[in-house]
This record gives sequence, structure tokens and C-alpha cells, in this order.
Amino acid sequence: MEQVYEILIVFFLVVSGVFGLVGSFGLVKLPDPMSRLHAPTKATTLGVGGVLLASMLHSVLIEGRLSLHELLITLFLFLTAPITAHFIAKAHIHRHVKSEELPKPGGDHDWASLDQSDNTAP
Amino acid sequence: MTLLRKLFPHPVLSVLLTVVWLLLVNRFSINSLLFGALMGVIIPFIIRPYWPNMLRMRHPLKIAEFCLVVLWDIVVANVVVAKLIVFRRNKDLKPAWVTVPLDLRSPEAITVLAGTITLTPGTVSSDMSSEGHAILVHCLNAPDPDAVRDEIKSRYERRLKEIFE
Amino acid sequence: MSHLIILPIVLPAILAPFMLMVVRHHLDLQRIFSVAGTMAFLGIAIALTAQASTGDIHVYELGNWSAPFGIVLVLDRLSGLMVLLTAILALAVLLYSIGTDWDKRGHHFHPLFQFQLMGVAGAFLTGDAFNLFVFFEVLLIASYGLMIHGGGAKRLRAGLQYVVYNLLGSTLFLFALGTIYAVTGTLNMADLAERVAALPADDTALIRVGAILLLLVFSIKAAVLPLHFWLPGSYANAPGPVAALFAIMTKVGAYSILRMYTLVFGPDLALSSSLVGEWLLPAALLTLAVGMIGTLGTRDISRLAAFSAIGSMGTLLVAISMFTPLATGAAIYYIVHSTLATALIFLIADMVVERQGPAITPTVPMAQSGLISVLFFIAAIAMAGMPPLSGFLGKIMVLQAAANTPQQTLIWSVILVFSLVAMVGLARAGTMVFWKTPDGYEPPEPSDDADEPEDAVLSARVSRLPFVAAFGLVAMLVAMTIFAGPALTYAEATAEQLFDSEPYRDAVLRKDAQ
Amino acid sequence: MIDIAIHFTFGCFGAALLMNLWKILRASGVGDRVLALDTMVINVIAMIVLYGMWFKSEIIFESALIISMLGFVSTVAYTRFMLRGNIIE
Amino acid sequence: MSLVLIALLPFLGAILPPLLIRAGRNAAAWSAGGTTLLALVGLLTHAPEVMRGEVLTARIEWVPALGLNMNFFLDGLGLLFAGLILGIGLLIILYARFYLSREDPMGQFYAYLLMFQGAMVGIVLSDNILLLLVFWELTSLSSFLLIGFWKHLPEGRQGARMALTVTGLGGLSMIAGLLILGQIAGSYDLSVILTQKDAIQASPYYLVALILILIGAFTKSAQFPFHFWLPHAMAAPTPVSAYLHSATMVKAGLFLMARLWPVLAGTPEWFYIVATTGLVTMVVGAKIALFKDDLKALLAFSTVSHLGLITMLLGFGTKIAAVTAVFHIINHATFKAALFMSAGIVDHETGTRDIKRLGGLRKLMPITFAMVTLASLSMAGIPPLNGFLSKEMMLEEAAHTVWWHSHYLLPALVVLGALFSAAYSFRLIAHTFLGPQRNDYPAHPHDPGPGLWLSPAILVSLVVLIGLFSKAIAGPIVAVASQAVIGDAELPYYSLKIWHGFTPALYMSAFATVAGLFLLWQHKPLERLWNALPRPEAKTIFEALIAMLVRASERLTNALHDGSLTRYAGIFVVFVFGMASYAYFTGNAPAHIKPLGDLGPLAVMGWVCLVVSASCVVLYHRNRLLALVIIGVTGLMVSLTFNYFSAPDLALTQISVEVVTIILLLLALNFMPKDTPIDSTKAQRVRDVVISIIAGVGVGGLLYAVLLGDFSQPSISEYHLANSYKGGGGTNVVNVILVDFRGFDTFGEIIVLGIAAVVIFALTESVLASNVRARLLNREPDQPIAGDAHPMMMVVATRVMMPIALLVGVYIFLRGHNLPGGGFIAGLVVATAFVMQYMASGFAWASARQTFPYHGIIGGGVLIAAATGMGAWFNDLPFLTSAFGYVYLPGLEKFELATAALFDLGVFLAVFGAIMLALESFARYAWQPGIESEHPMDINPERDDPKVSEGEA
Amino acid sequence: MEALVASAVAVLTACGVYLVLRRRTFPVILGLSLLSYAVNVFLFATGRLVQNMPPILSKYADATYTDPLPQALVLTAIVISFGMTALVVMIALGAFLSSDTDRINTTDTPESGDNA
Repeated sequence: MEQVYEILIVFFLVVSGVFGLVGSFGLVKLPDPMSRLHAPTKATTLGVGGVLLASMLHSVLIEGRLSLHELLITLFLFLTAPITAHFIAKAHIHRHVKSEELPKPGGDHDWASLDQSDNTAP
Repeated sequence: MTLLRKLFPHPVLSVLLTVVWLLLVNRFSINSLLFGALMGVIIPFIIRPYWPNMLRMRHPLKIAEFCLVVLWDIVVANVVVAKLIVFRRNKDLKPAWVTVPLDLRSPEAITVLAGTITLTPGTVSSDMSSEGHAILVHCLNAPDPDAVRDEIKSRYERRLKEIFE
Repeated sequence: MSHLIILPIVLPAILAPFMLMVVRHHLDLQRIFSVAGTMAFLGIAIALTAQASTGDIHVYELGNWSAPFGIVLVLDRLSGLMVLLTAILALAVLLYSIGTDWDKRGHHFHPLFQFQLMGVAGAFLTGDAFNLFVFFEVLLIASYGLMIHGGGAKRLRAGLQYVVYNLLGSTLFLFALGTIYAVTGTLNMADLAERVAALPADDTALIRVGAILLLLVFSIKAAVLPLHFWLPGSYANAPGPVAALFAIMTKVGAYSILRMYTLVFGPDLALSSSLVGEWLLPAALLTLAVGMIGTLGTRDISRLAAFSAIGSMGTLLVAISMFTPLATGAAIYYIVHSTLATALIFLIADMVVERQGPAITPTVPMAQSGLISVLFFIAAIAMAGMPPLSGFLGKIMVLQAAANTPQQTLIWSVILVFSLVAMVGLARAGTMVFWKTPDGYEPPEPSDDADEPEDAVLSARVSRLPFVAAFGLVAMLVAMTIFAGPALTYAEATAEQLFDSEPYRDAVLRKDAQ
Repeated sequence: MIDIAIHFTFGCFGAALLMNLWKILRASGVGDRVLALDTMVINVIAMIVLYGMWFKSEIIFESALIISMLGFVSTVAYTRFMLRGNIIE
Repeated sequence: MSLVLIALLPFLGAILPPLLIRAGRNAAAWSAGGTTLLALVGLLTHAPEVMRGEVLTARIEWVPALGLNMNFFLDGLGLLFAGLILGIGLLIILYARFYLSREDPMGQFYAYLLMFQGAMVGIVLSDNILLLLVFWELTSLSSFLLIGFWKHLPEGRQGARMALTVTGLGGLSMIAGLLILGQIAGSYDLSVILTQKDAIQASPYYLVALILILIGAFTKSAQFPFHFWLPHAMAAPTPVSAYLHSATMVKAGLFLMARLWPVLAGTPEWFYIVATTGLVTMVVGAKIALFKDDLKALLAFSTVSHLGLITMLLGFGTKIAAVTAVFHIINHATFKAALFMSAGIVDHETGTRDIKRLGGLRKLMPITFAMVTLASLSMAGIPPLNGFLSKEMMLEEAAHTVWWHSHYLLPALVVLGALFSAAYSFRLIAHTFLGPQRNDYPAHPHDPGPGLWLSPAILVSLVVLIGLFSKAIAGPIVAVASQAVIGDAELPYYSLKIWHGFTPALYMSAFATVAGLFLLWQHKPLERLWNALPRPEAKTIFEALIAMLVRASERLTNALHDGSLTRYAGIFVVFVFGMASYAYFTGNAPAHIKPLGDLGPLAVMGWVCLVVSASCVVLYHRNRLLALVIIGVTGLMVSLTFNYFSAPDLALTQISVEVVTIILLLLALNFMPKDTPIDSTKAQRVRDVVISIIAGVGVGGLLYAVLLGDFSQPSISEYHLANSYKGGGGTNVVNVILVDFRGFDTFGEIIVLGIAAVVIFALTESVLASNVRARLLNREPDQPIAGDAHPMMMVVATRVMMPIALLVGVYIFLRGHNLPGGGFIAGLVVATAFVMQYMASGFAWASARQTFPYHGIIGGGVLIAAATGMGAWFNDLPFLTSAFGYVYLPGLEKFELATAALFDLGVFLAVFGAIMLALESFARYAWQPGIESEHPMDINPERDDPKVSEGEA
Repeated sequence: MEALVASAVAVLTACGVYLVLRRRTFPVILGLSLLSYAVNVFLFATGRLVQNMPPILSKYADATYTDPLPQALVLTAIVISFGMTALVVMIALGAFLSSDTDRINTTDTPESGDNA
């Protein structure tokens, strides 16, 4: 039984390691900033998720104590990763993308980052 | 109702906080539960001014379904993206911008949708239209942008609409 | 158990936040609280000094943890005296600030002032090296606030330099403490003394580094060349009363040198004996020289005061660097004199600046110039070490202490020659500021005597409080002169207590109880 | 076996960290670097958790928690700065 | 009357005139005169005893440890001088009352004068050389005030400064000299020192002490080459000149030489230094005096000359010369004071002191003419006036003094001096009063009222009387004074009379008088010659010297303190490194034996990240935002390092502080340039690199040495580990140390934070109150600004994150005592949560929902911490003594209550309040009118959708 | 390991000092931050470098712990240096806004260009 637990944990560890590596590799490899944004938001998040899962399993199965607080970190990451990605994308759009390069935002005036109408600053 | 509303401005949040407390303490005991519940009452009360409107969520089952779908998609998405990153040459990637018009109106729902989009296959929600009626999505590899949009709308937005509205 | 020792720290530490919380929008109330608090502080300081004057060493174990494991406050003659000095200075400066409305020119003058008092008192009373660092930081950060009180581009830029330089100093302090802790494993000064003395003779390199780094840290505070660069700019640009208050800050450095290098790295300790005085003496002489030269070489009255402060510190450090009981007695006497005189000259510089700007060439006629010129004359006498004021006595004490040392000729000639330079510089400034009629200005009344009736009118309009403060300081200087005998006796008793560190260590480490 | 796996994962995340570092130093714009920093923070969290597993210690868990929270805040601050200049307006 | 009182009376009296001046000028004068008279009477009551040869003493301890005591003694010399000072002082006070005009602040004048008088009396009565020094310097100071009394005159200021500088120089060198003397003698009491002649003259320090003391005496008595200050001191009102330069100030140097004559004189060194100086001064002074056109300048140089004469006499070292010197001191005082006052009368009445513009006043001012004539003739040494007597004695003495191996050199030079002296005296009479009456005087001259002429008249009568009845009038005092000068030795034979028979002195005197008349006759051509000769003007040289000194000081000062922090910091680093290396390499470093830790790959990787990121901060520091991003990496790595080396608390603190710092920096950077331009040269950068490498090597080397060291003594923290749970009730030792063992440090630390925030707030207020505000309002953003200030996703995420973060904060706070965490980190976490809210919805929106003022939170935190500390007082335990206990509630597990937790709450509040106040202050800079938004987010489709928003409402 | 830490602190110090020697306020502040990292690690390291021995008392095991005292000191130092940094940032900002130059040396006038 122990063996099975270990294999399970090792599996998660290896998978998460690979994903973590791939995420960062994508960051280096992918050609344009928007594409690069994909790698860490997904692969890395999953990588960490795997480690956290492994950690939980490790404490429950090997150390024999219930430890679920790793879930909290996962929760945080899942909550925050989209927001950071969203903001980085906005920053990129703001700095490097022109309005014409983007599709139309449907019925609205413009994309929010490019919309200057509410800027009260002179 | 109003008194109750005042005392428990966000019941869902209260439950969430209690759970989070138990997770933090990483141990179940009466003490922890009581204290967690206490916090679950006090903290929403303190932050009430910062969250003025009430969040309504319905259909707990649907929530669970949605979560499972998303989790599964996350796993799949990662494998897909990992393959793209590792095995696809850069010039063979076809990145694209996609506009996803929204039927959702609640900010919370839209946020959840946007987050889901980012966490799932090859898409990142990049911006919102200036009145909030569309999301700009960037796809890592989308030979057919319309398909992406349709999938988002059908797979996620529909479920969210049921939950939130 | 007497809780008196902690009161000089706790009282301002409560008063300041209280003012911040409750009366931060009411300047009048703040003034009342601040003055009352400072008076209480003075009362406490007097009681403490009285307690210490018996020669007993009082130890207060914070948190009831015995030394060296907890932090202790130690009251001996020196710390009592320094707290008393702080209190006197504080009261004068506070009255001056209120009288000149300096406290109106920015926010939170009074809380910062109280915090400053707390930091200074803590630095004097603590018996723990790291706690000393903490109080250094308290007094520094309060001083940053006071220094830039009122704002203005020039002051802010000078303040920035002051802060950055002192941050470097704080960093160095931590390096020094780290080294010392690594070698000895303790932070309590008395315990340090025991442990340093017990170090094996073949392992001295690191503790020597620690000792010298610590000395350099204190030297920054004490404005020893070449670590004095922070002083002229910041003191000259600080609000006048604040600069006057800062007179005690350089003394904190001097105090710390005295404390550390008699108690822990005492003069008869082989591993550090050749280290401290050997370097400090020439540096002190250079400090003296540069300070006094500065009084001659500046056209700005605030800078003049700043440089005379440096020069005064130089004299003090010369006395300290000899590390003999005699010289230390002189140093302790001189500390008191130097603090009061420096404060006085900064207050007067402020009076002048407020009336006619910083340049020593007058531009507009000055109100109350008679009274101010008298004060300036007194302050200049004190700073230059001319009789009859305590500066002269202090100088003679230092000279006597230097007699029959190998460096006698050097010390004597530097002190005397640069006294002359200071005298020339101060006379030059004084005659130009107070005697020269502004170019192109015809005085309507040829007399600007303080006794003339028009001055009475003026002083009714202008608050008398600044003059009360200034003359209070003068009175203290005069008292220091008249009662120089008892004062010197106290100073020498203090010096003896410093050099006989056994009772201190026993009291702190409670050896008698064991 | 688990130890080997942990070390393997350490290696993966270490390499990832170095790649992030590389990206931070060599990138076309600040946005990319912020992204790399964010990734780095996440990788660091993974490493801290691994470290905890390795030493069977719970003590450093809070570090991971706090880092995950604060990493987010700082990333947002950086991007807000790029977007608006003023991060609290 | 006690001697102490006599010495102090003038000082006490000095208070009166400024007070009484309101009652009128007469009252002031009376008070001054009364004081002086009182002192004089007091002095004279002692005269009989002194005349009998007794020495009166009075002792009061002042600073016994220093050897400085208020010891006074009165012997003949003291009596003579004190009498002169007070007597002439009295006359001067009378004279000044009428001399000073209505505009002159007379109260001040008398105060200064009495101060000066007191100082002089003090000098001559002191029995303690340190006390003498005090009075000595006081004369310099009070004379400075007197000389500069007419402060509107530039000459007054310059003259005063010059006098102060020169006499101050002398005073300082005298300090050294007298201290040496005292040390040789083993006492600072004159009465002791005067008995130590052999010891002193045998001491190796004798010459040094002698020279130093003589410099003091010479400067005061205006001896060559220090003579130049005296004529310029003539800018003072005439009463001052008359007082200072006849009987008092300049005589102080002579007094000192006379006083120390018993122990210092009699050696070749003394003879050559003193006599030569005196001789040169006498001749030079007299020669210059002859060509001065200003009455007072002429008198000044004549004073210089006569002082030289007396100095020379003292320098001879023979007893008879000393007697002569004493006698001439009296005579000079009388005629010179009279002359100065008369010159003042001339000035006062004619409006000029320029001899060239005077002449023919004989008829117009007969009284003055008479006085000047008698006094001048005395000065010239014409019998039967008193000047003649002492001059004769001097010539007699000079005639048989061997100087420089020559019998003739000295007499010849002395005669030359006497000749010039006669010449200028005659010229004073002739060119002022004789000759034709003119009609171009600036005023209409006539004799003044008796108030002005009474004082000089008394002195002139003395001149005559002493000349005629020398033995009766001056004899006794000369005898006792001379006895005091020569010490224990027997008084030599001398006789004070006009006719000594045909002696060499008489021939010399006669020759001098005749030749003097010849010079007066030939004055015009001589003057042309004099004017044609180039001569160094001492004043110019002095001023140039001072100006050079000032310039040099200015250059040095400004060069040293040029406001370049870069340089200051560079010096700091290099100096510290140098000192530390010196300390290290002169100490003993043992061979290290501590085993080294393993080198894990993880550590190497962390090292790489840390080092590379730190270097890149430097490399990219010109792009500020980028540098901030990279320094984030560094902070992260440092935090990781703490984690790696078993310091979870530190890691938590480090990362939280890091984030808040970055937020602060970003807030500030918004208003600052986004790039740092290159403004150092390549050479400067190379230098900076070198300095920083030095610093790095130093710190790294130190740390390496520390880490390798194996130190014998155990750390005190073993006690902390052992007692943390037992005594502090917590298992997290770091936290227990922070809130308990060393809670006082933490107390200070939160105060530091609180102060920082308060200062930041205060600074914001004052900057925004200045014109900066307008500039900020009109500020053009220096980078394009994206839309969507308060993005929806952020707001929504915050709504979930903030409560969780608060919960985490509570958790961190509560567990701190036992596990990593504590009030500080909790404060940071909670503050971060609020910052998130601020970032999401904006400062205005969020702070509108903030109910507690942050000032209050900070203050409350500090107060709670302090109150917790003070709570222990009620148990009579020291500040910050903690207590803890375990509480059992039914149905629940036990939980701990500790005062430390309360203290930690104070920490928490202070930290939270401080951070928030700081951030709020920063955020206020960006405030623009109209940025307040009523909504937490800018884009909210729900709000715009009428259907949904109704339901919401 | 010791060499690694020492060299890291050395690099932090060197970089910090170099930035402190720059002529503008902002890099100087960054330099001070780096210096405070350096000194914190330095102070911390004086308690010796060990892994997995955090000074959290364990009720069960008779474990060894690292020296807690330097950690407490570093904590205090971190907090204090945070306060100082915040203040110096604000003063720098105030000085820049009031004088329109962010040069740190008062010798350097805004016009003096690149020779400062």
C-alpha cells in the first residue's frame, strides 16, 4: 500500500515538475508577449497545483496527518492568476497594441484600456 | 430581513471564511469551528462598506458541475498548451484576438467567466469593452476564432448565467 | 520597585501618541501638553540625577527578565546627568519653538518633539547594545521629521542628505552589532564587557573589527571627521530650535563612545586599547580644526553655528579620546557646556535668520538687535571658549588633562590655535551682523539699545518666550561657571564611576545576589 | 523514491526559476518582465512547498501562503503603474 | 572691604548704568562713578597695610579640582595698578559723561567700561594665574566692545576685531604659558609660583613658557611686532582710548611682566627677548609717532613707544631698572591719560583731530593749551615734570647696559628713541596750538566746560606735582610697588629727584631735547622723505592676512562640505573599510576550525538568482520601473534565503515589507522621472565601482570570517530557548523574544514606524500647502494613461480576497506566539488587504469608507502597547513584564490568554496604522478635483442595465 | 555554503553602495534597500546557518534549534529599515516636487548637465 501511495505522490510531483518547467520554458520560447502570457498562467498554475496536491497526499498518506491547507494556496492561485494575466494583458494592449489591431468590441465604444473618455487628467 | 442583512451581508462569504479558517488552522476542532464562524460573521460585517451589493448564487449543484467542468478543462488545457509550447514551432502557432460578447451582467459573474477563460485552453481574457458588454480574448492557437467564442459562450457563460442570474 | 528610571522613556512615549490621537488638530492643547510633559520630564530627570548622584547604580530589568537575557535600563551618574541635560535643553527649545511659532509651520511638531526626547532618553539609559540601536533609530527618525519640519525645497534636499547619510550609519551599526554578537553571543553591555574580557588573546581580530565599527557608528553621531559631513548641511537647514535640540544628538554619540569604550572596550583592555584613542585623537583634533575653520569660512549664520558645533564636538572628543579619568571628567563637564552653548547659538542664529535672513551681511535692520547681539556675544564667548563662561573652564580642564601626555604639544597647540580662529570667525560674523548698518539704509534711530523704549514696544509685540528660553540657557551657562567647582566634582566622580566598571557590571548582572 | 522525485521536481522548478530570471533580464518590455516575476513568484511557492515536503515541516507553509497573496498584490501594482501611472487613485 | 568685593564691584556695578539710563544720563554716570569710587575707597582703606609691606589675601574656592580659585592678593604692585585703574577710571567716567553725545547709548558705554575696569582690577589683584587668565581674556572682550563702541564706523569694527584678534592670540598663548608655569611650580597660585624661581628657571620648559607668556604680554602691551592694533583701536571714543591706552589695558602686559619678574627675569633669554623687543618698540613707535597727523594716532604711537621703554626696563632684569619701570608706569599713566583727554577735547571742540587742519588754538583754548603743553613736555622729558625723572633714570640705566656685546649700541638707540619722543611731543604742542590762528576749523573752538577739562586738569596737576615733589608723592608707592616687583630681594638704592648732577643721562637727555627741537624744525622735509619711503602698513598686512585666512577657510570649508552626498558617502565607505581592515589585520585571527555547511544545488540556484538580480538592479537602474521589478526578485530571493535557513518569521516579514515598499516606491515614482539620466563621467563611475567593490569585499570578508569563526562563548539565546515556553508562554521563540524578552525593542520599533508615518503625513501636508499643489494639479502625465481606472475584475477579486486576507491576518496574528507570525506580519497583511482595496476602487472611494483615522490607530497601537507594559506596575513588576494563563471554557479546548498578545495587538495596530497613513499620504499627491467616484468600479454592465439595477435596488 | 552566503552579501553590499553613489535620489533609495537586504542577511547569518531548525519549540521531540536571537534582531531591523525607507522615499519625493530636481547633491545645479 505504501508503495502505491508513493507512486501516486511521485506521479504528481513529476507531472507538476514537468508542467512548471514547461510553463517557464514557454515564457522563454514563445514569440510574442501575448502568447507568452499563456504559458505561465496555465502550465505554472497547474504545476504548483500538482505540488500542492502531492504535498497534501504526502502529509495524509505518508506522515499520517490531515493537512488540507495547501488547498488555500491553490484557491489563491486560481483566484489571482486570471487577474494578473488580465492586467498584464491590459498593460500590453495599452502600451503596444493599437485599436485597429483588435476586433471590434461589439456594441461598445472601445476596449477599456484604450478608452480615453473617462480620463479626467488633463 | 434588513437586520439579518446587516448582520450577515454575505452569507456565502461567511461560509467561505469559516471554511478558510478551518483550512488555515489545518485541524478540525470545536474551538476552530466556533472561532471560524465568529470570523465569518465579523469580517463580512467589517468589510460591508467595500462590498455594497449582495451576491446571489443559486443552484449549488450547478456550481459543483461548473467547477468540475472547469477543473477538467484546466487539466486538458494544460496538456494542450504544454504540447503547443514544446512541440509546435513558433511560426506554426496562429494566435488570434477574439471578441466574446456577453449576456452576463453581474460583475461577479463576468469576473468568474473571465477567470475561467484564462484558466482554460489556450485563451486569456485580456480586456473588457468600455461598457462591459464584451470580453477581449487572446487565443494562443486559434485557427477558427469563432469556434472559440462559441465554445466559451456555450460551455461557461450558459452555466454561469444559470448560477448567477 | 522604583519605576522612575523608565519614566523618561514612557512618559513621552505616551504623551506623543496621545497628542496624535486626541489633540492633533488643537495646537494650543498640544502646546500645553507638550510643555507640561517636558516639565514633568525635567522633574523626573532631576529626581533621577539625585538618585544617581549617590554613586549607586540602579538597574531596571524590563519585563522582569534578568540581564543579560532581557533588556535593562541602567542609571548611573553619567546617564542621569545626560537625561537631565536633555530635559533642560528640551524645555528651553520647546519654549523657544512655541514663542516663535515654529511649531505652527508644519504638522505634528510636538509629538515628534516628544518622540525625540524619548529616543534620546532611551539611548542614555539603556544598558543593551541592540536596544541602543533601536533608540538611535527612534531619535533619528524623530530628528528627520523635525529637521524637515516646515518643508521647503532647500530644507528637504538637505534633509534627504541627512537621512541618507544616517541610514548608511544605521546600516553600519547593524554590521557592528552583528559582528559583536557573533563573537560574544550577547548584547547586554555589562555582559559584553565580561565576555570581551574573557576572549582568548589569539582570537581578537573580529572583536576588534566590531569595536572599531561601533566606534565609527558613534563617531558619525558625534560628527567626527571624516564622518561629520552630514552635520553642516542638516543643522544649517534645520529649523533653528530643532538645530538647537540637535545639540544633544551629537552628544548621544559622545556619550555612547564614553560608555562603550570605558565599559566594554575599556582603556586597559589589551585587545582594543591601541585601537580607539589612537585613531580618535587625531580625528578629534581634525574635527576641532575643521569646525573652527568653518566658523571663519562661512557667510551664513546658521552654517556658522553648525561649524561651531562641530568645533565644540572636536574639543569634547579630544577630551574623550584620552580615556583617562581626569580627561573624562573634563569631557563630562564639557558635554554639558557644549550642549547648552551650541543650543544657544542655534537659537540666536535662528533669531537673526528670522529677522534678516541667513547671510552675515545685513540687509534689513533687525528688531531687538540689541538684545540679540548681547545674546550672540555671550554665545560666541561660550563657543569660542573665552572666559568667563564655562567654555573657558572646560577648555582649561581639557588642556590640563592633556598635560604630561605624549601628545600634549599637539593637543594644546591645536586647541589654542583654533580657539583663536573661532574667535576671529565669530567676531567677524558678530560685527558684521550686529554692528554693520545695512548698506543704503539710514537708521531712523541711531540707538538700538535694548533699553530704549522702542524696544519695549517691540517686545510687547513679539513674544518674550524666545528670549526667556535663550536667557534660560545663558543662565545655565552662568550657573555652570559659578558652580564649576561642584560641577567638576560631579563630573570627576562620574568619570571615576565610568572607569571603575566593576560595580556597573555587578549591578547589571546581579552578581551580588548570586 | 519520494526523495528522488522531490529532487527531480526541485530541479524542474529550479530550472524554471532560472529561465524566469533570464526572461526578467532579457525581455522586450517591462510587461514581460512583470509576467516573468509573477511566474517566478509562483515557482517559488512551489519550491517552498517542496521544501516543506522534503523536511516534513509545516512551518514554512505560511510563507507560501503569504507569498501567493502578496505576489499578486505586487504584480497588480506593477501593472497598474504601467497602465495608469498612479496605482492608488 | 574684601579684595574679592573690590574686584567684583565693577562687574556688579556694570548692571546699573543700563538700568539707570532710563532715569537719565546723569544717573547712569553717577552709578558708574559711585561704584568706581566705592571700589577705590575700599582699595585705599587697605593702603596703609600695604604700605607697611603687608600682603593682603582673600580666598574663595571656585574650581579647586582645576586649581582655579578666587584667590586675590594685594601687594604694592597690585595697589599701584588698582589705584591707577580705579582712579583714572573715575576721571574717565566723569570725562565721558560730558564727552559722549546724546545719541550715544551711555548706559551701554558705562556697562562696558565698568566691565573692563573690573577685569583690569581682577588682573592686578589675582593671586591665581588661572583667575588672572580669566580676567585677562575679559579685558580683551570688554575692550573689544569698547573699541567697537561706535559700531557704525567701519574703522571701529575693524579696530575692535584687530584688537581682539591680536590680544586674543596673546591670551591664548598665555594660557599655554601660564599652565606650563603652573605645572612646573606645582600650583596655580601666584604666591606659590613666585617662590619657585629656581625650579622654574631650571625647568626645560622654561623657555617655552617664557615665550608663550611674553607673547601674551607683548600683544597686550602692543610691543613690536604686535604693536599695530593699538593705533587702530583709536576708533573708539576718546574716553576709551584715554583709559585703555594710558593706564589700563596696555599696562596689563607690563603688569604681567612685572608680576612674574621675580621668577622669570634675570636670565639671558629674558634679557634678550624682553629688552630687545622693548627697545625696538620704543624706537619704532616714536619714529612713527612723529609722522602721524592724527592727534590720537600720534598719541597712540607714543604710547607704543613708551610701553616699549618700560618693557625694555623690565627686560634689563636689574632691580634699579625695575624700580624705574614702576615709576615710569605711574608717570606715563598720568601724562598720557591727560593728553588723550585733551586730544579728545580738541576733537570735540574743533571737530577734527588732524594736526594739518589745526594750529593756532593757543588763544582760543587756553586751558587745553596749558594742559597739553605741560603733559607733552613731561612726555618729552623736560624738567621739572615727572616724565623727566623717570626718563633720566632710564637713560642712566641704559647707559651702562651691555647689549649685544656692545656698550654703546643700546644707549645710542635709546637716545634715538628719546629724541623722536621729544620731537613728537614738541610737534604736538607746536602744530596744534602754536602758529597763526586759522579760520577754517570745522567748528568754532573754545574751551569746554569744567566737566570735560576737570579730569585732565587733575592729571596734569599730578604731572607737575610728582615732578616737583616726587619723593613725597610717588616715593612710598614706588617703593612698595618696586618691592613687590623685585620680590624678596632688598630694594636697591635710588633717588627720585630732578637733579642728579652731570651724569651721562643728563647729556643724553639734553642731546635728545635739542635734537628733538631740530627735528621739529625740519619736520616738513622729513615728512616728505617719510612719505616717499615705502613702508609696510601693518594694518594692510594684517587685514590682508585675515582676508587670506578667511578666503582659505572659505575655500577649505566649501570644498570639504560641498553638498555632494556622493562624495560624503564615498569617503564614508572607504574610511570605514580602511579602519576595519586595520583593526582586523592588527588583531589575531586564529586558524578556523568550524566545519563548513554543504553546498546544495538549491542554494547555488538561489545564489545565482540573488546575485544576478542584484547586479541587474545596478545594470538597469536607469530604467527605474525595471529596476523596481528586478529588486522585487532580489527581495523574493532574500525571503527565500530566510526560509531556507530556518527563519520563517523573517521570510514572512521580509516579503511583506518588500511588497509594501515596492508599492510606496511605485507611488513615488509616478511623480518622478521614469529614467535616470547619465550624469557621472566614466572616471567617476569607475571610481564608484571601485568603492563599491571595496565595500562588498569588506562586508563579504567580514561575514566569511564570522561564519568560519568558532567562538568559545555560548549565546544568551540558549536561555531564551529554554525559557520561552516556561516563562513566556509561547513556542515561537523569535516571537517570544520580540514581545517579551526584548519587548522593549519592539516598543521602540513600532514607535519608529509610527513616527515615520507621522512624518510622512506632516511632510505631505507641508508640501501640499506650498506652491507644489498647483503644479501637481496642472501636471501633465509623462506617460500615456490607459482607460479603466478601476477595473471590474480587480474589484470583484478584491471583494473575495480582502476578507480572506483579513482572515489570514487574524490567523497570523493569533498564532504568532507559538508559530511563525505575530502582530507585525499580521499588520502588514491586513494593510496589504486594504491596499488591494485602494488599488481596486481608488483612494477616494475606499477612504470614504474608512471610519477610523489612521493617526488614531497608530496612537492607539502605541498606547495599547505602553499600557500593557505599564499594567505590570500594578503588580509592582517592571515595565513590560508579561503574564499569561490558560483559560478553560466548558465544551472547549483550553486556550491561552497572554498580555504579550495584547502587546502584540498594539504592534499590529501601530504597524497597520503606520502603513496606511503612509500610503494615504502618498496617494494624496495624486488627488485631482473630480476623481471621486461614487462607484467602486468604472465598468459595471449591471448598473447600466435598467432591468437588473432595479432588482438590485 | 558559508562562502555562498558571504559572497551573496558581498554582492548585495557592492551593488547597494554603487547605487548609493549615484547622483539621483531614486537609485540611491534602491541602493539603500539593497544595503538593508545585505545587512539583514548579515545580521541573520551571525546566528549561524542551519537548515530546518526553526526556533519553534516542539513539544514532542528533543530537537535542536537555530539561534533565535539574531532573527528577532533582524525582524526589528527590517521593520525599522522599512520605516526609514518609506520616509526617505517621501522626502525624496517632496524634495523633487519642491525643487524640481531629483539630484541628490546640492552642488549639482539643474543646468550643470553631465559633468556632475
